[in-house]
This record gives sequence, structure tokens and C-alpha cells, in this order.
Amino acid sequence: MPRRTSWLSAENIAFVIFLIFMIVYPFRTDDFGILNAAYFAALTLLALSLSMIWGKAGILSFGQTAFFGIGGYLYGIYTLNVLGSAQTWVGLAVGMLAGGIVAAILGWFMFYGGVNDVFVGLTTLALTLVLQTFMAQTAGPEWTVGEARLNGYNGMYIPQLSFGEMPLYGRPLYFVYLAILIGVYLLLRWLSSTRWGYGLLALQENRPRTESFGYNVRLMQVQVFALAGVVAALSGVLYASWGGYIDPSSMGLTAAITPVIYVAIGGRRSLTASMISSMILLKLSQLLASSAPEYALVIFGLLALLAVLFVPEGFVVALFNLIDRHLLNRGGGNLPGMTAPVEEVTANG
Amino acid sequence: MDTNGFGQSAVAAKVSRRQLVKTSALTAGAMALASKIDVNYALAQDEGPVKIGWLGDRTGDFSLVGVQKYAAAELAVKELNEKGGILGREVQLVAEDAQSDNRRYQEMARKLLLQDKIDVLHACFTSAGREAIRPIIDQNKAIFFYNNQYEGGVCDNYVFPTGCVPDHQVVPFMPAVMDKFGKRVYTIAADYNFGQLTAAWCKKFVEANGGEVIGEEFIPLDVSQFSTTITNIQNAAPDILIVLLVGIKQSSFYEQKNSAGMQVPMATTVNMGQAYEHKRFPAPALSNMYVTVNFMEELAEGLGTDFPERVRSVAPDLEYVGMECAAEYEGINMYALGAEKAGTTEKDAVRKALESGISFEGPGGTVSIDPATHHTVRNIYMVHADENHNIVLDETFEAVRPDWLSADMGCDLPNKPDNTQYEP
Amino acid sequence: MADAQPLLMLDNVSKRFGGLRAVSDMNLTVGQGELRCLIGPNGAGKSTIFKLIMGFERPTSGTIAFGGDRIDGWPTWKRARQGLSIKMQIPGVYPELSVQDNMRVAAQNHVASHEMAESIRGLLARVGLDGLAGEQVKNLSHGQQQWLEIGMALSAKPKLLLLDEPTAGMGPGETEATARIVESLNADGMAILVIEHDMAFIRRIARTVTVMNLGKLFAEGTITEIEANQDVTDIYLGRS
Amino acid sequence: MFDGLFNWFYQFQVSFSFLLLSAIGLAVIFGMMGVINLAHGEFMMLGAYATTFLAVKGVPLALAILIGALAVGVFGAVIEMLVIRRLYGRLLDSVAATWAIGLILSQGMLILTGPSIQGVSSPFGSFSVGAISYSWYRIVLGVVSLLLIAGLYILFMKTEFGLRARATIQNQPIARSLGVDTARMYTLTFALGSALAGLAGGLFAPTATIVPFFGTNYTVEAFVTVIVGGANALVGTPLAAASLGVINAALGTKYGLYIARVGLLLTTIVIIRVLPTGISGLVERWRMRPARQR
Repeated sequence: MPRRTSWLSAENIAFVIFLIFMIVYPFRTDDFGILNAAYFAALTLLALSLSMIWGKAGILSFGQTAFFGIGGYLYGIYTLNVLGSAQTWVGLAVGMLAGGIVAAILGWFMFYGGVNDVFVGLTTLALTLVLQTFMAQTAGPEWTVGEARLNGYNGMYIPQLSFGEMPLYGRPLYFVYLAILIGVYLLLRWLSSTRWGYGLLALQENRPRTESFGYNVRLMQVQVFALAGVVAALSGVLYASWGGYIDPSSMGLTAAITPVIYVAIGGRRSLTASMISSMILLKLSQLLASSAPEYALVIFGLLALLAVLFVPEGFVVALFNLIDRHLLNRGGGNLPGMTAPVEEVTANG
Repeated sequence: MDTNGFGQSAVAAKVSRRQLVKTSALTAGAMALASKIDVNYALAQDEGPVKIGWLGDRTGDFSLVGVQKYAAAELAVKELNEKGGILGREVQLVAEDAQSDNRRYQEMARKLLLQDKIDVLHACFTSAGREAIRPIIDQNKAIFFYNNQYEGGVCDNYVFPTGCVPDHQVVPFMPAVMDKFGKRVYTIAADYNFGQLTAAWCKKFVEANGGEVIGEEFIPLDVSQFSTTITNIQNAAPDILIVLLVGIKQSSFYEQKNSAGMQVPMATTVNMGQAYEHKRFPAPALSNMYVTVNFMEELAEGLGTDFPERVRSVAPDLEYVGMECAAEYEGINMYALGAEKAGTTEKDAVRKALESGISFEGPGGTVSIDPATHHTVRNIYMVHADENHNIVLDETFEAVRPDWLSADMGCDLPNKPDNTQYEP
Repeated sequence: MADAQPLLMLDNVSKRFGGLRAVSDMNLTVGQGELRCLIGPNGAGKSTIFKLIMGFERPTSGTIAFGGDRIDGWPTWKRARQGLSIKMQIPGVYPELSVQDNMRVAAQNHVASHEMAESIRGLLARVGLDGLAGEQVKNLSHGQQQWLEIGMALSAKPKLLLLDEPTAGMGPGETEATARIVESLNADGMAILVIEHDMAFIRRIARTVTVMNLGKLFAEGTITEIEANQDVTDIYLGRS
Repeated sequence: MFDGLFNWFYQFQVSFSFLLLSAIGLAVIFGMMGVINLAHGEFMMLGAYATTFLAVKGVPLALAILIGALAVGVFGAVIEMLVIRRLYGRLLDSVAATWAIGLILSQGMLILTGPSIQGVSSPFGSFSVGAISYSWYRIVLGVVSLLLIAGLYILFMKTEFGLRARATIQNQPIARSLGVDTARMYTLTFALGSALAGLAGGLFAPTATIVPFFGTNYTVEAFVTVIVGGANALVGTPLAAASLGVINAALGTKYGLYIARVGLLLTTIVIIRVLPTGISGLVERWRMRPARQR
């Protein structure tokens, strides 16, 4: 059956529309709208991180918020100790690196120890809770790293990412955050279309079988887990810089489960769907908190439940598939996010 | 340029490098914003309704207190409007629910300040929530009323902490309970800033009055089983147990110590007054619990106020009218008096007016703002619950001044800008 | 053909699961380019042998050598890269992916990207699945899935191909097609080790047959010798 | 000397019974069905609310607890038929779905009953050993935990239901071909796990504040115990509760609750590395040993 061999898919169209909207939006809104959207962009990185490991490699982690917290705290500790606006960007790298290293160690611990599936979820949840419990009791003055006072539940004040003497604020802040989000998104999409990404897709379905095709499955699991740790830590750094603040509740149970719900509703297998749904749901949850606070969480819970029960591939992915099938005449069978390599092969063959 | 925040001189004297870093970062942020935000606010001010921003916990862990505070805000705004508003302008309550979530506090504080362009923010219950939004407040040079009991020490040009602090509660309180029961004290406290700092205050004043702290235990916020703690306390056999537990989970302590048969007088700065444990737990779990408060529903009759009835006129289902409910009501009214005095809602002017010394006749008696620290001079009532959980008034301390910050820490906000939380 | 060194050599290999001896003191060699059948009653340990060769399980004792290297301590992926490939008993395909993606997953560690499309097309033609490249694998028939898996195993360009019941669930026509594929692969010089129950199929393809019973080597010989062996018939009938 | 020993024993059995009761419902559902019920805490909350509501109305506490457990069991059966049944084989999705159910339950309870309801006191009073007084009710909880384990053992090992349930876990298709209504077994198992959660909630109700987020008090302990215990609820959960109980009581008495809690979580992470299948996995292996030496 001949098939269109272009980049024209609902997913890609949605991404372009999303990008245009995100570029135009700050010129159509007020100061709050701009800062708020930047904040959403920072938190959406967490959804991308989760989508990468859960959707692309079948690893469900409740620990992304732990790496988020590690990134935020390490960024704060570094920038409070090493002054200067250029150092804030070094701090960003330090935070990301820290998240990646901790994730790599935990990943090695789990995957080389033969822990998989549900137990990965439980282990990462335990890590999150350990970190929260630990950070929560750092209220005393003895919990100071150099010049940085950890400050327990009252949270830590953190310098903002700066250019020259100017901390990022308003539109510049927004566009830096947006660029980071889109950059990470494109990087992850590209990675999932490489050999390595294909291997992840395969090991998600059947680990021993994939190993018998010559993939070093455990190493790949550790790699993708560390990568997702870096992205989650980046999310934490951007969040901490945005509010000038981080506290242990960013590693709590609720914080750990929220991104899972966003990604489940959108469609975990698609980075695009995860990104868009995270943005929409963050906004929705904020709107509900304003207009119907008592009912907000009930509505949210119902939405998640309906998605899981009736649209298991996720609302956004289901929409993509519908458009692909009926408007773009693309056949089923392609996973979102996998379009490019399939076409490459088809085009040649 | 003095209005530009906290000049370097203010901090240089005794402040550590850490605070310097923090301050300069925020100052830079504030400067970057200054031009833009001032323009926005200029447009918003002195026309249309006066917008009172309210941000608190109507849902989530802290909603027991949050709903009381919200009812107080509704009542205050309703009464202000009945009296013709502020400066003849209608008063509008712009309320957001932070859902007991610090992240939500940050989002909503920004929304209220930048989008709704509120004139003043009355917000927060926990210290964590307050600290989460304080950078945002300072950055935007807003007026922030923190109408709540806390561990004390916040010296910040933009913050008015009108509730009780250890100056009010611990200083007169410790000698009084020690005279009654003895000098050996055991402290259990929530393991975070409020608990640790208040415990430090208590220790200081126990020792200053010739007593001894024979045990101190800090308990993680999510712990709800106290079996080992109860045994540890019994082993130490103190004369008084200071209880600085917070949150719903930790309140399980009372029933547990009761069923374990532990009989020891307790002292606290928060229980019963905020989340009415004496109403929620069957007697005698809280019998012999002593607390210092600015107000409690049971005190209304003695104080000759119909405040609880008025609150219930706007919130008929409210279960309790406690100390923070009264503090919230007083805070909003003090802002109104400040704006009237300034003759405008322009923020610098209102702040100056508030710093000139505002007094309000609240449910708990006269409350006035201490210009140097932005805290309040207020009456404090020491009460305890008897075996049937009836509240008994033991002693009244009138017009207690919160002068530790100014006397010992040199906080003098009108003359010396600052944004630090000092610790004992 | 130089038969200097066997391609695969199992030397005194044993595998216990708890108290169960699945394989005991098993010796087996497969030469370069050899086509060998491994038969035996259910529970004889045939599939365990495959798992030991592929590295899904580690032997309790004994050694396994492949292409001159001792591989029994190696992880599966390393063995695969060394030229071992398997078609499993229960189809080890990826039902959620398309035929083409299945092939790509199997091939990418062994085939350069610019040759990928060509290689996949060739192999699909060889296993009779040309035209189904875009189909999702869960929509294929059982036989088609078996062929796909053979195709996937081949895309690794193995030196030794392990086939575990390649005709299970196939009709006579499909079985014949499978036999032709196996023969043509062997004709190209690929060594193949097949586990099968279908004696007609074995007769059709095999030159040498190894019989296992109760985890042990029971008999070895040509298909005619094995079929004439009364002991072998007995173990199949449970009379041993 | 005796005072010290008794105190230690008391602390241990308190930790043990809380860990065990918190975890047992979760463990039954996880062990039998492979489903992680993230609404476990909210099921406990429902049990606590039902119990408290009835007890305040004058129903004797023991009866109120039983009715509460039963009601949560029925509720669990309904949830299984409406939701869980559709998600078998989609383990990670069932995690998300049960989280959503939990959210709806706790928030719905907040809307219905407000932030808190009046609780009931622990019955039976206190007793003293040496200078320390203890709660009788805590002792009762310990006894109930042991009885519960015994009851579950009998249920699963000695009854028709238990036989069918075990057949279903071990091999669903074969159990079905032998005439076991496996769908019904799953419903019953989920209902049993839910009822156990409700029972734990009811038993804990007199010891804690009754609020819509009541369940979150125990979820961490429950998950930790199930991780350490592994998939076998009858063997793993009691052993996990016992070993974690020792750690909790020892650290709590010596260094305070913070260290106890951190110790609990760190132990869990280490256990996962050393025993990925939990204590019941270890027990399985240990059972194999004599056979191997035969």
C-alpha cells in the first residue's frame, strides 16, 4: 500500500501549531500570563522527562520529582556559594549534572540488580520520600552548605538565572525557558528516532528478546534513566530560578504523581502529546483552583480515570490518530514519534 | 532611590554573605522591574474598587484554619463596604485557594499581583507558604499582611506579620506555666522552621526563668504514630510538656497520649486556638493544655464581642472561630485604616501610613502596628482546657509589645530597609 | 570445509532450577555450516539448552564455547553480537510494532543504516512477508509471526541460528515453506540448530539428530539411525 | 530490667501491628492480582469514616469497625467491576487509575463532610508497667493483627475460596479451564483487600484525627511494608512488618522518630537492591534449598 512519505502528520502539525502559539502568546498577554507560561514551560520539562522513560522505555518512575528537587537544590547551593551572573549558568549545569549522576547511580542500582516494572515505581517513590523527609528536617542552622542554608520546609532562597547584571524576567525569561523546552523536546525526539531509541522501544515490549538481538538492555535502561534524570533536574533548576525558591514539598507524594497523571492523560508514548497535555492541564488545574477549588481535584481525578479507562493511548494521542486516519489518510500502526524512521525506510524501499 | 528596596547599608552591618547574595539578587530583580511595574500600578491605583487580595488554604491539609480565615476576610470586606468602602471606593475581595500547596502559593501570588493588580495581599498560614511568596512580594514591592501566628523574626519592609509571635506568646507564658507546674520541661515540636524556632524560643525563656529543658524531640510532619515519643516523655517525667505540633497528622498525638494514660500539663502556642483540637477530640485528650492566644471563640463573651456570630453570618457552617480568624479580620481592617490615613491606595504611601502607627479595636481588644517591626502590639490571653474541654481563662496580658526584633536585632524598618528573617 | 574447530561446543553443561535438574552433564557440538536437529520428549531440557546457549540462563556447571570463545559468562547481547541468533518457542516478536520496525530492531546492531532498507526488503522477501512491511505485527497470523521471527533472527546475520519449534502451529503448506527456508539458509553456509517435534519436518531437513531425555544426551546419529533406535521410540512412549 | 524489656516489646508490637494492618489489604491485592492500589489509603479513610460515623451514633465500636470493613469491601467489589477489571495486563495504567480514584474519594469526602469530623476515643484505657503507662488498645491491635494473619492463612490454605484463589494466581487460563470463575475470584480478592483496608482504617480510627486525608498517614508505611514483603501477603507481609517493626521501634526509642523514618525508607531501598522480590522471594528460595540438597 503506498503511503505518504512526508513529515505531514497530526503530531507534527500539532507541534507547529503549539510552537506558533507559544511564540505569539507573550505578545497577547500580561506580565502574569508571561511569567505563568514560563513556569508551565519549566514544569512541562518534567512531563517530557517522564514521557521519555515511561513512554519510550516502559519505565514508570515516581522519582522524577526527586531529580527535580536535586536539580533545584544543587543549583541553589552552587549559585549561593559562587557569585556572579555567569555562574548562574554554571549552576544550571551543576544542577543537571547532579540529577543525571544520582539517576545513573539509582538506575545502575535498579537495572543491574534486576529490579523492573512495578518495583521501579516503588523504588523511585521511596527515593522521593527519603529525599523529602531528609530535606524537611534541614530547618536548623547546622544544615548549611557553604553559604547556602537549606532551611527545611521554609525553603531556600535562590538567585535567578541572569545575563550580565539582569536576572531573567518577563519576556526574555519566557523565551529562554521556551527555547530550552523546545530544544529538549527536539533532542528527545531525535534520540527516539536513532538506533538507540528504537532499541528502547523494543526493550519496553520484551527485554530478554531485545537483548538477544544484541542490545545491552541494562546499560540502555541506565542511560535513558540518567538522561531523564538530567531533564527532570533541568526542570527543577528552571523552577527554582523562576520563583527564587525551592522547598521539600516539590519532592512530595503529590508532586511525584502529578506528572504521571499529565502524561497518562496526554499519551505517554508521544513526547508531543505529553508536552501539550502537560501545558493544558497545568493551566486547567490553575483555572480550577481559582474557580472551583473544592471541586478542582475531583474533576481532575475523574478526567484521569476516564482517560485510563476509555482512551488508554491518551486523549491527545487518540486525537492525533483520528486526524491521521481520517484527514491525512495515514494508516495506523505507526507509533507517534516514530514517523520519521519509518518513512526513511519506506522512502528508500 | 530609597524606595527601591533595601539599600546595601541596611544589610552590611551584621548580615552574612548569604543574605547579601540573596538581597543583591532580589534588589537587582526589583530594579529590573521597577520601571515597568510602577507604570502598571500607577494605572491601576486610585480608581475603581480597592482590591483586597486573599490567598490561603480553603482546601488541603490546612483548610481547618484556611476556611476560618476566608470567612473572616469575607466578613471584613462586607463590613467595610457597608460602611462605605475604603476612601469611598468599593472594596472587592479577590480570593484564591492555594490548596495548602507552596507551589500554588507562588503561582497565585504572582497572579494576584500581576494580573488582578490587587492593592494588598492578605495571605498564608504556614511559614513555608509565607517564605515561598516573600521573594515575589519583595520583587513586586507589594504590601503583604501575614495575619497569622508564627515563629517570629521576619523583618521585611513589605510584610506586616500581624499575628502572634513568641514575644507575645512565649515571653509572658513560660514563667506563668512554670510557676504553676514546675521547672522541668520537655518539648516536642514539628520538625521544621516553626517548630524548631519556637522550641528555641521556649528553651531560651525556660532557662531565663530558672528552668531546664530535659528533652527535646523534633517530629517529621508526616508522622502520625507517637508511641515511642509518648514513652520517651514518660521516661523523662517532665513537669510540663511543650507541644509545638502542627498539621492534621500530628494532631493524632493527643488521643494517643490520652489512651496511653499520660498525665502531664501541656503548653503550646498554636493548639486549640487555630485548629480547635479541643472540639475535634473527645475529652479529656486535651485537658490541661495551656495556650496563649489573641482570640478564641470561647473568649468572645468575656470580651464582650459578637465576632463569632458576625463571622457565621457570612459563613453559617463554620465549625470554629479561632485566633487566626480574628487576626485575619484585624489585618484587613488595619489595612483599611492605613489606606484611609494615607488618603490613597498607592503602596508606598499606605506603607508609610501603616508605619505611622495604626490601631484597631478587634475582637481580641486593641491591636496596633509597631512601626519598627511591622508586628503588632496586642492583648494576649492565657487559657487552658479543663477535663471536659471547656476553655478557662487563666490570665490576660495586656498590650504585649513584640520588641525583640527591634531591641535585640536592630530591626527598624522605616529607617533601615531589610528583608531578613532573624533567629534567636 | 575445514572442520578444525566446532562452531559451538557444550562441555559437561548442567543446569539446576532449585531441586530440579533441567540439564545434566550435557555435551553437544555443532560444526560450521551444520544443520542439526535436537529432539526429545517434553521436559527433556531442549529449550533450556537454547536458553543456556543464548545466555537467558547461566549453567550451574560446565562450559559453553562459541567460535573459539568461552561464552558462558557473557551477557546475552554480547553473544548475539558474536553471531548467535534465536527464534524462540513462543514468538519473540514485538506485537505493537510494524513488521518493518520489528525487522529494524533486530537488524540495527548488525546492519549499517544505509543498507538497512535493502536488507529488510531482501529478508522479508526471503521469509515470504514482502508487502506486509507496514502491518502491525499483532494483526499477522501465527505462521506469519513465526516467519517474521525467522527473518528477524536472520537479520542479525548469525553464524549459528537457533530455531525452537519453527513449525509449531503451522499447517502442512506452511511447514513445507518453512522447511524450504531452513534448507536454503543452510545451503548458504549458515549453521542451524533446530528443536522440533514434527518428525516429518525433521526427516525433510535434517542430516544429524541429537536426542535428549531427562536433561541428558540420549542418542546421536543420522535421522535413519535415530528412527531405527528402539530406545528412542521407548522414551517417546514413556517406556524408558 | 523487666520494665525495659516490656517497653521494648510494647514498642515493637505497636510498630508491627501498624505496619501489618496498614499493608495487609494492599499486599493481598498486589500479591494476588499484581495490582498496586494507590487508593489504598483512601479505602482506609472510608473505613475510618464509616466506623467513626457509626460509633458516634452509638453503635458499639467493634461492631462499627466490622460494618465499616464490610462496607469498604462491597465498595471495593464495585470499583473492581467498574474500573480495575478493564485494566488487567495494564499494570501501570491501573496505578494511574487507582490514584485518580483515591483523589476523587478524599476530595469528595472533603466536600461532603468538611475538613474534619468528631472522632471517638480509644477504648480499654491504660495500664502501667514501672513508671510508664501504656494503652490497652495498642495491645488489642497487636492481638488483632495476629488473629488476622491466622484467619487469612486459614482462608487461603484451608477453604474452597483459598484453593480457587491460589489456582487463579498461579495460572489463570488453567484455573478457568478447571471451572474456576476467575473474574469472580478477582472481584472477591479485590473486595477482600479493600475490606482489609477498611478494617485497618476502622481499627486506627480511634487513634487518629478523622480527616479526608486520613489515609495518607499510612500509605508510606503500607507501601514500604509491601515492597519489603514481596508478593506473598501471607508470608512476606508479616515478616516485613516484623523486621521493619524492629527497626522502627529500635531507632524510634533510641534516636527519635525522624531517624526511625529515614531508617525505614533506607532499609527499603537496600532491600530492593538485595532482594528484588522481597522477603517472600527469599523465603521461596529458602524453601527450595532442602530440595536441592536431596
